[in-house]
Amino acid sequence: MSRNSKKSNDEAYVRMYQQMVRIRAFEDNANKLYLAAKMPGLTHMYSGQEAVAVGICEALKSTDKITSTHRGHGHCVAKGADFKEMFCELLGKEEGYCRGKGGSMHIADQENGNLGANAIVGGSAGIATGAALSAKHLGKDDVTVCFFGDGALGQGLLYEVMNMAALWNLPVIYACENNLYGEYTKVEEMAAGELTARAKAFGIESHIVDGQDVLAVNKLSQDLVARARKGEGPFFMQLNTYRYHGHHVGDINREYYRPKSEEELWKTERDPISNFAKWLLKEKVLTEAELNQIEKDVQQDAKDAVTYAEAADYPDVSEVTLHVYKQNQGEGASQ
Amino acid sequence: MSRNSKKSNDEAYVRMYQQMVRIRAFEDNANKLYLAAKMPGLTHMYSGQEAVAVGICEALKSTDKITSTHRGHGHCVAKGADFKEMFCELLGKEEGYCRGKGGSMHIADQENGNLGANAIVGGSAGIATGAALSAKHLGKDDVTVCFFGDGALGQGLLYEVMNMAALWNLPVIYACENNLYGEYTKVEEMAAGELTARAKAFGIESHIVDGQDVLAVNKLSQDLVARARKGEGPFFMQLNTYRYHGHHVGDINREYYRPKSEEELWKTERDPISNFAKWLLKEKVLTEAELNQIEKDVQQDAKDAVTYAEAADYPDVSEVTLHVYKQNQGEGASQ
Amino acid sequence: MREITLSKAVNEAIAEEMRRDSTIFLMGEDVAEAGTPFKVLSGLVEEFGTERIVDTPISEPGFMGLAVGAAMTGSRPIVDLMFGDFIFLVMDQLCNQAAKTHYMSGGKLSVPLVLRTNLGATRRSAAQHSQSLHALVAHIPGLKVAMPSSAYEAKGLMKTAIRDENPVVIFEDKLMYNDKAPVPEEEYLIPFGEANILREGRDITLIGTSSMVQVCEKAADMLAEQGIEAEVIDPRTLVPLDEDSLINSVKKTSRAIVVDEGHQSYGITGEIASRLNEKAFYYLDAPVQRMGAMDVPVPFSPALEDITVPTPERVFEQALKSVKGELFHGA
Amino acid sequence: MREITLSKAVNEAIAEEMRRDSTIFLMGEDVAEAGTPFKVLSGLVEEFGTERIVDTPISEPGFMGLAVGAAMTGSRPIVDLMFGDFIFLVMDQLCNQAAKTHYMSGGKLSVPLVLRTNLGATRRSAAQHSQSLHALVAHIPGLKVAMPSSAYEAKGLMKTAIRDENPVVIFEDKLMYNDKAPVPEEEYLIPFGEANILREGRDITLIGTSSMVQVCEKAADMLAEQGIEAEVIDPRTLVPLDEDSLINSVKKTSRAIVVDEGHQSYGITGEIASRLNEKAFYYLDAPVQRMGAMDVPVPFSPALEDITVPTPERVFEQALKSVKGELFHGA
Ligand SMILES: Cc1ncc(C[n+]2csc(CCOP(=O)(O)OP(=O)(O)O)c2C)c(N)n1
Ligand SMILES: Cc1ncc(C[n+]2csc(CCOP(=O)(O)OP(=O)(O)O)c2C)c(N)n1
Ligand SMILES: [Mg+2]
Ligand SMILES: [Mg+2]
Repeated sequence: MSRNSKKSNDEAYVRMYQQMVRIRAFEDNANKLYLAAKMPGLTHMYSGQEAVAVGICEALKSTDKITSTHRGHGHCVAKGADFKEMFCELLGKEEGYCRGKGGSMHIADQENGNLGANAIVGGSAGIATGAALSAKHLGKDDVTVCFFGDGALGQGLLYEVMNMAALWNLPVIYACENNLYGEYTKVEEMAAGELTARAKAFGIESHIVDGQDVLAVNKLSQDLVARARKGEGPFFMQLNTYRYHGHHVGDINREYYRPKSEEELWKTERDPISNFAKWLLKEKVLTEAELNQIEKDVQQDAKDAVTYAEAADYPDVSEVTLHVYKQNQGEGASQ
Repeated sequence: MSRNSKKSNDEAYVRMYQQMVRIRAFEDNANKLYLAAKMPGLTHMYSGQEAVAVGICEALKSTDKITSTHRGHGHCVAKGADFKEMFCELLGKEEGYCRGKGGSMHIADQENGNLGANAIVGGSAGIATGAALSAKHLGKDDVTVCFFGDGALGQGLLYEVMNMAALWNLPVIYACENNLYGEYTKVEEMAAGELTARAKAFGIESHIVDGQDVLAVNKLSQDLVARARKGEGPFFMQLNTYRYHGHHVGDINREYYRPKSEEELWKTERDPISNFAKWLLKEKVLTEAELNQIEKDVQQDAKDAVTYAEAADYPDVSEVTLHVYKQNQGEGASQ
Repeated sequence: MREITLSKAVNEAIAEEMRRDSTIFLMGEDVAEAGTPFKVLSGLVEEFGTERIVDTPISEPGFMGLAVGAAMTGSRPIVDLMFGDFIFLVMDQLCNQAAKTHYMSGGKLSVPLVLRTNLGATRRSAAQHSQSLHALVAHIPGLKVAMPSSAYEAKGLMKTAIRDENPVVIFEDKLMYNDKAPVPEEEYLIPFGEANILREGRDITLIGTSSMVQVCEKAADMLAEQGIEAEVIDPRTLVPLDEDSLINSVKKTSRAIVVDEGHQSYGITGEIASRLNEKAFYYLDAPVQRMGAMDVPVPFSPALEDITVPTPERVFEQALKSVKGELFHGA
Repeated sequence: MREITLSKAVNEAIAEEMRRDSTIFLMGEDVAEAGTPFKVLSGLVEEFGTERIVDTPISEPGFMGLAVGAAMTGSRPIVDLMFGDFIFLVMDQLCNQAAKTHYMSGGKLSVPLVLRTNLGATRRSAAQHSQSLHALVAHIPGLKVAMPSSAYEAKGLMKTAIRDENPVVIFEDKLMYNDKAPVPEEEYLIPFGEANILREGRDITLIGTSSMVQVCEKAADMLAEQGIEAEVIDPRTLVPLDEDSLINSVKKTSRAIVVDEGHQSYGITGEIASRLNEKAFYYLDAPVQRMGAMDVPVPFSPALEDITVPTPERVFEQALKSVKGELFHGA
C-alpha cells in the first residue's frame, strides 16, 4: 500500500475509510431489499470497487462534477449523498433524489455535483466532457470526472469526446474502472490492445493504478485533479478493481464466466476496506475500537434510512406528467 | 519514387498509369458537366489523390471488396468501373450503375466488388468490416479495403469496428486518405495525437505511406493484402495526399482555409500522374508517344461516355417505388 | 398442442433457420455462453459454436454496421440488441445504411438482416430500459417491422424475418418471454402483412400490437360480460401493414380503438387511426380512438410507471364510451 | 418592412441572443470561419470568437453529448447539425439523454439546448442528405420541435428556442435559406405552441409544416381561382402542438388536408389527422386527407425525386376532390 501520509492527513484518511464503509453498507442493504422483494427492478452492486470512487471523490470539491454509471451507488455516496434520499430513490419514493422517477440507474445528486448515473453504457462520456467544456466556457475552475467501466471502451462515443477533450485541453478525467468483466464477458474478449493506449492515441496522459488501494487512487487523483484545474487536462486513469457480486443482483450462478476462486482471492486478499483498516491500525490513525464504532454508526445510519424509505410515500400519481418539460419563466403549468 | 520494378511488371505499371489518367479525365469531365449546369446536385472531386485508389485497387482481385466515400469516383474507376454507367449515374439516368437512384454520393459497382460510396462520413467503416467478417464466415479469402478520409477519424464508429476487426483478425485494411482537410478545416484542428496511433491502440499494425507515389502505395498494398488474405489482418494505412479542387465542385473561394501556394506546390511538384509518367519514361516502360496515346484514348472514352450519358433516358417515373424492398421469392410486385 | 414460452419460440426459430442455412450467423452482447441476459438464446452456442453465435464488445453502432456489410456480401446476420432503447445508438447504420442500400444501388445490393430487440414497460427499469420505439423504424422506408404478440407469432415471424431479403426489425415484448402459448412442432412461417383476427365481433374493433394484444383480449372479455362483442385484431407487422383486414373489420363494426405501447404522439396509433379514418370514414359511427403510452419518459417508481401504459380496464372503459355514443366531440 | 433571407434571420436570432446571454455558445462542423456550408452563420465567429463559435471534428454523437453536459452545468449550447439526415447519429444523446434528464432527475437537472438542423428534398442530394426526419424527434417526450416556414418564423422561433429551458430541435428548410420575407428590425419572439393562420377561408383547411406552408399557400391561390376558399395554417411547432387552432379551423371548414415533407407513414400527418378526426369528428364532411413525402428513400435522379414530395398542384387536386365530395370511401 502506498504511503503519502502525515498525521495532518488523518482527517482525510478517516473520511475515506468511512465513505468506503458507507458504500459497502449501502450495497449490503440494497441487496437485502432486493432479496426481500422490497426493491422494484434490479440493481448493480459496487461492492469491491469502493476505493475507486472514494479515492477519486476525496480529491474533488463539491462543485466539481462527476458522471456515473449503471453501477452508480458508490459514486453517489462518495460524492457526498445521503442514505435517506438514496434509499428513497431506490424504492421509488417521493423523497428520493429524483422523486422516485430515476431509480438506481439514474440516481443523481446535483447539489453535490453528481450529474447522474446512466443506463446507457458509455452514455455519460459526452456529458462529462461537456461539463468540462462548460466550466471552461463559464470561467469556472471545476473539474469533471467521468466514471465508466472497461466495457464502455467498446462505445465509439468515448473516442469522439476524448479527441475533443484533448484538442481543447478540457478539465476532464476519464476514470476507467477495469473490473475485468462487462456483464458476463471478460475484458480481453471485448477489448483489443492495451486499454490505456486508447487514450494515449489522442495524446492524453494515461495512468494505471491499483483500484483496491484507496491511498494510491487518491494520490494520483489529487495530482491529476490539480493539474486539470490548471488547464493541463484531460487525463485518463485505468483503475484495476473487481466487483464482488454478480453483474446485477439477479446474477447468482456465475461460475460459467468466472470462477469462485477468483472471487475469493479478491475478497480475501485485495479487499479495499479491510486492507485500508489494517493500514489505519498500523499507522495508528484509528484504533480497533474506533474502526468498530465507524462500522456500527454507518450500519445504524443505513438501517434508519432503510426504515425511513420503506415507510415513505410514493409520489402522487399526478407527478407522472410533471418534469417532462421544465417550466419556462412566465409559463403556466408544465406542458 | 520507390522502385520494385522489373520489366515483367510493365503490364501492371501501364494499367496503373491508365487508371490514374482515367480518374483524372473522369473528374475533369464531371467538373465540366457541373459548370455547364448539366449535372444535378454537387460532387466531390478525387483529382490529386489518384495514386491512392489505383495503388491499392491494383493489389486487389475483383472479388475483393472496397467501400468508398463521398469522394468516391476515383475508387470506383480504380476498382474497374466503366465510364458509361458512371456518367449515366452522375446524371441520374436509367443506365447508371444505380439506375440513377444513387448519384455521385452513392455510386456502387457490385460486380467489381465496390460496395458503394457513402454520404455519411465514416459510415462505411462498419460495412467494410462486416464484409470482412462475412468473408471469414463464408470461408472466402476476399479482402476488404475501407477507404475514408482524415475527417472520418472523428467518427466513433471507426473505433468500434477497428476493435472488433482486431479482436477477430478480420481481413480488412483501413485506408485513411489524409488530404489535410475535412471540408474547410485542417486535420490538426480536428484530430489530436498521431493518426496511426488510433489504430495502433487496438494492436493494429499501421503504416504511413506517400499517397502521391503509386508504386509505394501499391507495394505496401500488395504486402498487406497478401497478409490479410492469410488471416494476418487487420491493417491500417495512412496515405498522405491532397485534393486539387475544392471540397466539392461549388467550393471555389477557398483561400480562407488554404493558400493557393499550397495547392500550387502539390500540383506542380507532387502530382501522382506526371511524376509516374516521368518514371515510366525514365525506366523506358512507355515512350512519350505511348503516354500521349493513353491520354488521348482515355479522353475519347470519357467524351463518348459523356455524350452517351447526356442522351440517355431518365428512369421511368414508375421506378420511384421500385427497390424500396427487394422482392422475396414467391412474392408479387415490390411492396 | 404443446405449449412453449415466447423465449423458447424465438430460440427454436433461430436454431431451425441456422440449421437450414449456414450463411446465417448471430451477433450481439452476451449472446453466446450467457445466452443473453433474458436467456432467450441459451443453448445456441453449444450447437452452432462461437463462429456463428458471436459475442461482441459493447459496440451497438459498430456491430450493427458489421451486420450491414455482412448482409451485403452473402451472409445473413441476425443482430441481437439487448434492449429496444439502444436502437437510438444504431439508427444511422440501420436507417441511413441498411434501409437505403437496396434502393440507392438501384436494386443491385441487398441487406438481408434481422435486428431482434424488445419493447415494453412496467419492468421497473426506468426511462432508458423501458421504451417501445417501433414507431421510429416504422417511419423509415426500406425497413420491415414485426411485432409478435405471442410465442406462436414470435416463432413464425422470426422465421419469416430471417428468410426475408430485406432488413427486418423485430420487437419482442420483454415481459412476455416466459408466457406460454401453443406452438406446433411442425415447421410454419407467418407471412408478413397478414393481420390476425383473434376474436370476431360486431360492435367495436380493438386493434392491438405486441403486448397490447393481450390487453385488448382482456378488455374484450370484460366487454363480453356487458354483452358487447369486440373484434380483436393484431396486425402482426407494421410494415408491411395489412390495411385491408383492419379496414374491413372497422367497416363491419363502425368503431375502433388502436392500442399500442409506444408513446401515443407521433407514433403508431396515429398512422393506423388515420388510415381507418381515411378509408372507412363513411362507415364510422364514432371517431377512431387511440391509446398509446403516455407522452412521458418511463418513470421508475411503480406508482407512476403503471399508469403510463394502456390497461384492459382503460381499454374497456374507452370501448364502452365509444359504443354508448359518449364520444361526441372527442375526449 | 425590410426583407431578409431565412439564412440571415437565423444568423440575426443567434447573434442577438449571444449578445444578450454570455452562457450561450454554438458548436458544430465548419461553423466558424466557413460559417457552415450553407453560410448561415457567416460573421458570427468574427463577433464572438472561436471560444463561442466552436468548430468541432466530424463527431456528431460526441458533440451532441458535449452539449448535453454543458447544458446541465449552466451553459446554453446551440448545436449545429449540418444535415438533418445526421440526426440518426445523435439519437442516443438526444433522446436517451437530453430528452429524459429533467424527468429522470425529478426536475433537478435541466438541459437547455438547441439543436438546429434542416430538412427538405429536391436538392439532388440523394437518400442520405435529403430527409425530413422531424417525426422521429416529435415522438420523444422531453423534446420540443419547431418548424419555421419563413424568415420571420425562423428568427422568432430560434430566439424562443434559445431561451427555452428544455432541449429544442429546430428544423430549417434548406431550400429556403435564400428566400426573403419581411422581418421587423425590432426584437420579437414567437411563442411555442401557437399556430399561425396565414389565410382565412371557409371551405377547407390546409395544414402545412415548414416547406409545405408555401405549397399550401400556392394551392390556396389555385383554389381561389376556382372560387374555393382555403384556410392555411402553419402549426409552427409540432411539440407543443396548437391543437385548438387546428381543430377550430376544421370545425369551421369541415374539411382538411395535412401536408408535410416527412415520409407519410408513421409520421406527422397521421398524428395531426388523428387528432382532428378524434376531436372534430362530428364536424367533418370528408375524411381528413394526408399528404406526406412518399415512403421511399429519396432518389437522386431529378426525374424521380420531384415526384416524391407534395406539390401545389397535387394539394390543389386533392382539395378539389375533397370539396367536391369525391373522397367517398377514401383514396
Ligand atoms: C449501450 C448499452 N449497451 C448495453 C447495455 C447493457 N449493459 C449494462 S451494464 C453492461 C456491462 C458494462 O460493463 P462495464 O462497462 O465494464 O461496467 P461494469 O458493469 O463492469 O461495472 C452492459 C452490456 C447498456 N446498458 N447500454
Ligand atoms: C456524418 C457526416 N457528417 C458530416 C458530413 C458533411 N461532410 C461531408 S464530407 C466532410 C468532410 C470529410 O472529410 P474527410 O473525411 O477528410 O474526407 P475528404 O472530403 O477530405 O475527402 C463533411 C464534414 C457528412 N457527410 N457526414
Ligand atoms: Mg466491467
Ligand atoms: Mg480529408
